[in-house]
Amino acid sequence: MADALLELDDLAVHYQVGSRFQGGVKALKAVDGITLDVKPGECLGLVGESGCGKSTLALAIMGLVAPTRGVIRLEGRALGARPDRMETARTVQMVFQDPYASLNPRQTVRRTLADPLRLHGVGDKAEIEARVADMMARVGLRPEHADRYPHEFSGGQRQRIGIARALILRPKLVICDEPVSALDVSIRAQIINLLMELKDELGLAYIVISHDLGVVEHVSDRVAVMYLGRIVERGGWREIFENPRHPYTRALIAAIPDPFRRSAATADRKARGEIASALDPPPGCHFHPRCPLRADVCATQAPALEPIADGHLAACHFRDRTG
Amino acid sequence: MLAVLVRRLLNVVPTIAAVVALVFLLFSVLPGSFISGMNEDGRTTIDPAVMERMRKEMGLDDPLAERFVKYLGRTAIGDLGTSFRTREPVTKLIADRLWPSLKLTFAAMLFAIAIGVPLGFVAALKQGSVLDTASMVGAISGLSLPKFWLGLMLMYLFALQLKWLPSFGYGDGGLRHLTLPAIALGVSPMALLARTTRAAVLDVLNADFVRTARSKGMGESRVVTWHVMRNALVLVVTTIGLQFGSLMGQAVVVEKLFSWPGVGSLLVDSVFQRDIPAVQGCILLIVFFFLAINTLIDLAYVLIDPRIRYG
Amino acid sequence: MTTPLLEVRDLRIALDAGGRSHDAVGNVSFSIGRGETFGLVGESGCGKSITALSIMGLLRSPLSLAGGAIALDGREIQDLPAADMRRLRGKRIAMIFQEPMTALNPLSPVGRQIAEMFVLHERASWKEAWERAEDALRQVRVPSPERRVHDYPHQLSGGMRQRVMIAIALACGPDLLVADEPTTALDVTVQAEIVDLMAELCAAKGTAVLMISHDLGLVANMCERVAVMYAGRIVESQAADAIFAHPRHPYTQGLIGSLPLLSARSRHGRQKLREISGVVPSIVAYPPGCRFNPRCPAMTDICARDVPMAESLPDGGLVRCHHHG
Amino acid sequence: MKGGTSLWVGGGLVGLAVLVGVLAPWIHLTDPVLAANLMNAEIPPGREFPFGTDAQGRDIYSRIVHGARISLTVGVISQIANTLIGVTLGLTAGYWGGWWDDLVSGLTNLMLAIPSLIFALAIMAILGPGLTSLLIALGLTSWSYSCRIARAQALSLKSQGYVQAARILGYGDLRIMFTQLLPNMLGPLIVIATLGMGGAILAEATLSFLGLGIRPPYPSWGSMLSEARDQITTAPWLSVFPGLAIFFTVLGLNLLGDGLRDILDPQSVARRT
Amino acid sequence: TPRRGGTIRMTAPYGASMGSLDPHVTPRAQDDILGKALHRTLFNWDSANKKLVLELATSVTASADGLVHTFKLRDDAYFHNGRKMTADDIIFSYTRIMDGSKGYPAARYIRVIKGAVDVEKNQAKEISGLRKIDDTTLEITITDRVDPAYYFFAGSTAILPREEVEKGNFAANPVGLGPFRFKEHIPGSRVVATRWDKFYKPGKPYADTFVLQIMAEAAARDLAFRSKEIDTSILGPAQYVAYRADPELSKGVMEVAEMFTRAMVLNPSFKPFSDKRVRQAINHAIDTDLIIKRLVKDKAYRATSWLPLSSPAYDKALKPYAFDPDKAKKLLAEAGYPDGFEFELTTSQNESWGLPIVEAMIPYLARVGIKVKPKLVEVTVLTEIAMKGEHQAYIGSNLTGPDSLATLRCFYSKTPRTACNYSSFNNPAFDKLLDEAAQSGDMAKRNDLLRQANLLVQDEAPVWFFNYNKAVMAYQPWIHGLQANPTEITHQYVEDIWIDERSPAK
Ligand SMILES: Nc1ncnc2c1ncn2[C@@H]1O[C@H](COP(=O)(O)OP(=O)(O)OP(=O)(O)O)[C@@H](O)[C@H]1O
Ligand SMILES: Nc1ncnc2c1ncn2[C@@H]1O[C@H](COP(=O)(O)OP(=O)(O)OP(=O)(O)O)[C@@H](O)[C@H]1O
Ligand SMILES: [Mg+2]
Ligand SMILES: [Mg+2]
Repeated sequence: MADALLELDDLAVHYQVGSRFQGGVKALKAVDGITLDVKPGECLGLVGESGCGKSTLALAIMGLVAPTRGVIRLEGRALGARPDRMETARTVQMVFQDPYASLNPRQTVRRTLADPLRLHGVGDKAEIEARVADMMARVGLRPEHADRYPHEFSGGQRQRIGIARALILRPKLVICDEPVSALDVSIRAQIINLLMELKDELGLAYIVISHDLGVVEHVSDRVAVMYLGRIVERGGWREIFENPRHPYTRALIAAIPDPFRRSAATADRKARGEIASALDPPPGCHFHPRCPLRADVCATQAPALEPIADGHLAACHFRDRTG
Repeated sequence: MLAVLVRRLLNVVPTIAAVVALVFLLFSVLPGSFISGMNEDGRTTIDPAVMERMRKEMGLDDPLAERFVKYLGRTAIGDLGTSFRTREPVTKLIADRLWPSLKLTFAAMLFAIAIGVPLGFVAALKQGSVLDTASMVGAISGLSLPKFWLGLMLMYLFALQLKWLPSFGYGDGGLRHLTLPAIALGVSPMALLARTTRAAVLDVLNADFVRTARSKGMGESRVVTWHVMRNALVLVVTTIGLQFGSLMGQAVVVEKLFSWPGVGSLLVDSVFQRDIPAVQGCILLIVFFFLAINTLIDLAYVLIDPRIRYG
Repeated sequence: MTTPLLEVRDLRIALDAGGRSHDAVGNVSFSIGRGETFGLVGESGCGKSITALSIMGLLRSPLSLAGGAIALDGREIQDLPAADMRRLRGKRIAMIFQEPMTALNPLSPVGRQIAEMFVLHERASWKEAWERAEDALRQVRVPSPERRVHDYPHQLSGGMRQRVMIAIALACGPDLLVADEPTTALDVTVQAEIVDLMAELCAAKGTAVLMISHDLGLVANMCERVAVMYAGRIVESQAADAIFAHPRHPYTQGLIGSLPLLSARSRHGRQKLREISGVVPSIVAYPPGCRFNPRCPAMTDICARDVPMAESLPDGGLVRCHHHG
Repeated sequence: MKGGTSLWVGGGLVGLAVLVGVLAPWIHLTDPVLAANLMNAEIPPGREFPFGTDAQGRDIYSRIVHGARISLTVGVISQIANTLIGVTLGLTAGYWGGWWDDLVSGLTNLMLAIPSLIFALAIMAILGPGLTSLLIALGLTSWSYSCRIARAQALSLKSQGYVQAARILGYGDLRIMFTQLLPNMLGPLIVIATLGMGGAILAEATLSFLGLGIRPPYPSWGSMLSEARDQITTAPWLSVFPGLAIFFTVLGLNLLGDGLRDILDPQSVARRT
Repeated sequence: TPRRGGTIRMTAPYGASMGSLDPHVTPRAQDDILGKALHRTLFNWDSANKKLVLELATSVTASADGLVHTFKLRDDAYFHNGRKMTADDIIFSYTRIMDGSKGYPAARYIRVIKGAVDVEKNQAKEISGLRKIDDTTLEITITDRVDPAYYFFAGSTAILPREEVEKGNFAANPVGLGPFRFKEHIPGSRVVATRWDKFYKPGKPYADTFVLQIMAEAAARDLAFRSKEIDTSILGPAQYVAYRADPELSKGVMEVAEMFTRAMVLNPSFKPFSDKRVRQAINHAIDTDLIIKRLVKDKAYRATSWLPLSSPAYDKALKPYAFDPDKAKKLLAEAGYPDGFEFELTTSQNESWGLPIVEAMIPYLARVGIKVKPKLVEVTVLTEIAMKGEHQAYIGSNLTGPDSLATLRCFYSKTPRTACNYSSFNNPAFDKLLDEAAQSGDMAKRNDLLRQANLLVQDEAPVWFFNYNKAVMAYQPWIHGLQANPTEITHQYVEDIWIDERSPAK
């Protein structure tokens, strides 16, 4: 087993929200004790509903928000309280969800790609030129696009620029936060395919964040399912999709309308009720108010994330109950 | 409501403290002294010996820091000092002017709201029409004139030519004398309000919930009265607050022109005569008024916007 | 043959931009029977929402109805006087919008926004209307409706707000509900619930639904018949089962092939997704002929020249392609 | 009103004023100061003096032309100063947040609470009348608007993908502010500055009225207007022309600001199309 | 015959508010407009005969050495609170003015009384030179052989009733001896007073009400006057022309040569101005007559030297400096400035003796090579600068009457700069003339000496002699009894004024 590229150990990010004068300051536990690792060349899928802390996790890894507790280790080095951003930048990069907001409207593609190189000490003009051209070709942009501004591109092309920017420093790990959900349906396949090709060509590791289970199943080697700041289940993609053990995972899968199967069959697996607020999560198992398997113990004790089989863990008191 | 008030007041305290300090420092470096200020009309000669003694008497020769501390102490207990010019307490000087000043600002704002808001509303509802264009050009024109010039024109037209209204003065403080200065002062907030209202109404008209209302089968007039008005108001209220709050300060020119006995003309006079305690008092009052109005506006928000009430 | 509840014939919607008129939607025809659920899919910007708005009579400048007919129960409604149209709206045709966050008036309690329906269409007194609003909330399964009627939209979660929207739309028992992407903004698990709720209530009231979505899976799952729109035209319409099993139009085919569907990988292993090359054309630059031609793998000369006619399929569908297979 | 029309009309008026100001040395007929000839005093507009002459016998046309320079200088320089101060404070406050933000917000509230006219009055009284003092007085007192805008923009832009991307790529704070934030907030700032220029020209006139205007003898429109006010009934042309010059320039600036707002503010673009 | 009743509506044109209604507190000319209605002083200016006359006394006798003056006071003067005035009130008032801790401006006049300075310095409680003989007889001993009239006529030496002053808050409720009693004061807007029936002049005042409107804005005043809302207005040059040209308005224009001399004071500590030839050159270089005619619109009289027209020692034969640029150039060349020089001229915005005049001077001086850099300041600052001598030159207006000796003392070498010797004038010959004049008891001789001194000032040209003010007051046709007061035209004896039926204010 290769050494992990990224390790998270009990990582937590709490935001302070509210004001002193109005209802007092509260801690919003956006990420609350996550342990994960990503190995070189591997793709980790991260699913969960809106607000469960996926993006926060990504930002914490990137050093953009300070963890409240826990450790982030990159290639075995723990990131300190003031991580070396330059070093981190050359190891991990990120692709954003919204291709419209993630490109500076006042910069040409060339500047967007060349500036980081310059910043990271690639001083040689010719080399910068070459690397920009190479990266553009890899993501399927034509050389003449280099001097255009973002508004001259379609959403799919912009996302390609975003990917090129993430890869220009040759990182080892790329976090893709909802890389296709803002794109036209007919464009998504292009971007997913591109990501997969680049992964193989450059030997990248990915964390793909998505709420689209189809996408996650398609791209991931391993999958982690998050609910209100915690991981409720993780394991290889096959285990998660074919043998989900957490009722939330099952509810997620059941909620996807399957054009080949009418929904009646899965009605009993569906979750009911609203997602609780991260500010005020239910006690015990966060999922229990919506859980079809709910029992008294769920409201009082938070289940630990424990293994079911090798590399397949679930945080449920009834993790052994199948289907 | 109470929470908002408390929070607001807590925010206001440092602002006032800063204003107090700033005003003191600004005016302690003012050239000229009140004694030479007595010679404002250039028709008075002053006895230098007297001058020296008075400087000493009023503590003007003390070190700055000492004066500052004394000043802070006095101001904190609401004592604004004694006017150099009239040798009366500044609080009395200001109290005399407060009521006319409030009358003028409120009348001007009333005018601005009564004309500006409906104008903006109609312009927005008839977007693109001649009426819209005309009222917006008019509004921008209203913003492009110096106030004193506008005031003179009003006097010329309504007092001299038409003889409808007195051209100046306080009279019995009634509407006849109030009208012209209030209009001169109210035109620019009126123009601003008309523009903000128009933009706000257009914004709301384009909001999704207005489309929802239409999809319910509601007629345009009901859409406007049930759903557009209040929402537009929320956007307009901030402008009202800012305009209203700064109006007492802007009144300086109008008061001077119309011989209106407000705080603004007292301020200008005091500046020219170097009556520093009076100047400081006036500015404090103007700032206080601004903060008070904006606190009221904050409370108004709480009343009209449930998102704040329960937020 | 009975007259369908809604019949849209040759609908054309013009968009004025920069002094020129563009054909935002053209040649759109479909019909919906009583109590039927009809799906309209297509990607962003293809004209689904404006089609829905034209049915509601809510197109506003710069968009306008440029041709075609919309018939409700056989009566053409596209040219009705404003007052008559207003009486239909909400009462007989209701609509749910995509954004539950902004579709409700933030300054008005939700109860009042429901009650307005009864006051407007059934001349109820406000008092009575408020009571009925509470019932309506109960019907859409909002917990403790007696408290919730007094809540303001910002106090409700997205799912709750969409329930309120449904309550408003169904308040007067309309014959047709136009649901424009009612769940796109919601989380998957919540979406499933809302869709179920809508289906259930409409079935109970016999309300027909025009379900608009960009999610083929969702529409196929819910609807009896589905139409696929591309660049302002309906390119294919078929029974829901058939469209997945036998997509006829190259665009539909491409779309189905390009989606990483759930459990496709477990069934078939990881395969490269089928791409649809090119990008969605902009409304100001729709290509001549078949609007899909620049991206179509089966494109020939005729595609760039002639607009394909809608052809009926043996099993009751329609397809608009020169080369449909 | 269509954004386009107001943009063109406003741009035209402002352009004209700028042109006049720039060309002043070539297009004025006589020297606005030295060519006084008391024998020509107070001649109404006519062939020899298109705008008439003032009490000193100076050609009003020449003085208006020359005044354009000074009035526009006042508008432009004071707004540049306001914008620089406002942006520096607002941008850093919005981007860094924390105590610095609290401090800047407090300062902004303070500046808002003291009406800028009164602030300017105080500064003018301290420094004495004159162009430099006027520039200081107007340039230091109304930055709160651009500061608020810059802060709000910085707050909203800093969570934009491209700013985050820049941070992830290792950009330093200053570099982010200069290359990522600043260029993208110029639109609303330009609008504010344009409107502020009109405000400054009016403020100059008002200060002149209060006796704290520009250093003589070179004329600004405001000082001309305020000098002429005693002769409104006797020699109206003395005030009509500077009045019109101010009115049209400020109107132009306001229209231009509106027009720019329409093209620079994406929200209102959406509203138009 | 004068009509009784009606309202007099006068204007206070010099500032946006009254200084104080306590006449001792304020030295401002504007406040004295009201003072003339509410208060009285021992002496008064008689405009008709152009001299100072007794007001609160019926007779005065001087001792042989001219130092002890015995006043027989009126016994029909009543304060507005109903009490009769006595010698004690005068003693009280003068003693109050000498309260050194308050620095009342009139102290400079009262100081002439023997022992006043001791009170000021807090070395005595009472002024030894004031002695009450009985209720209506007062003896005043003064320190110099001067005419006491010049010292006890200023409004700031008004006689006030002790009991009212000691109540405190006198400024809010002023009580005096004048023809009108205070009714209301709306600060910044107006003061209203009503007829005092026990006023000592029988049948006076005529009007029921006296209103003083505060209106500093000339443009607003013009509009208000034309719309008949005020009865009197002070005119500036522009309006002077317009009013004179108007067939209706021209009937109500009153002119008077006021005792103010306008001049540009040249500071000899600025090198070029230390040379008499340069100063003379400046006087020759400017076409002063033309400026007065065209710019000031004849609303002024050409100044020949320092003493104004109505001054007793004024020399009618004296010719002003001629406009002669060539001579000016020659003088400059002789003084060593053939190419001229540059100086900074401090000025206020005042339309009659400020900025506009400077602007008109600039081209003239430019023609002889002198470059003027105007420096605009507020009047307040101007005074300050003049007192400190920080200017190279400043232009201003100077009170120059009615006492010629006091007026010329501004050039006496021992007079400090702060007490009006702004040009630091120092000329032994002049000092000698002035000393002799002061010694001389003979009025004619004194005036002759002063005339010579005045001539000397002209030749030395410590200033550019500009003009003597012509004050112009416009009045409505229905107001009668106004006097042309050369000390200050706005100072009217309101008891003599009456209003006929045509007044809109009734
Ligand atoms: N800067 C912040 N300050 C306070 N709360 C925050 C902040 N950023 C995020 N949150 C809150 O933290 C929680 C997790 O947010 P996060 O953006 O990580 O969720 P997510 O899983 O990425 O959701 P989505 O799918 O909507 O992107 C949410 O409740 C969000 O409101
Ligand atoms: N008010 C409008 N002004 C200008 N263009 C408009 C307007 N409304 C819609 N359009 C244009 O008409 C076309 C169709 O829009 P429509 O909203 O119907 O798309 P849609 O299929 O509903 O897309 P989505 O899935 O994003 O909701 C789009 O190209 C859009 O840009
Ligand atoms: Mg996210
Ligand atoms: Mg849509």
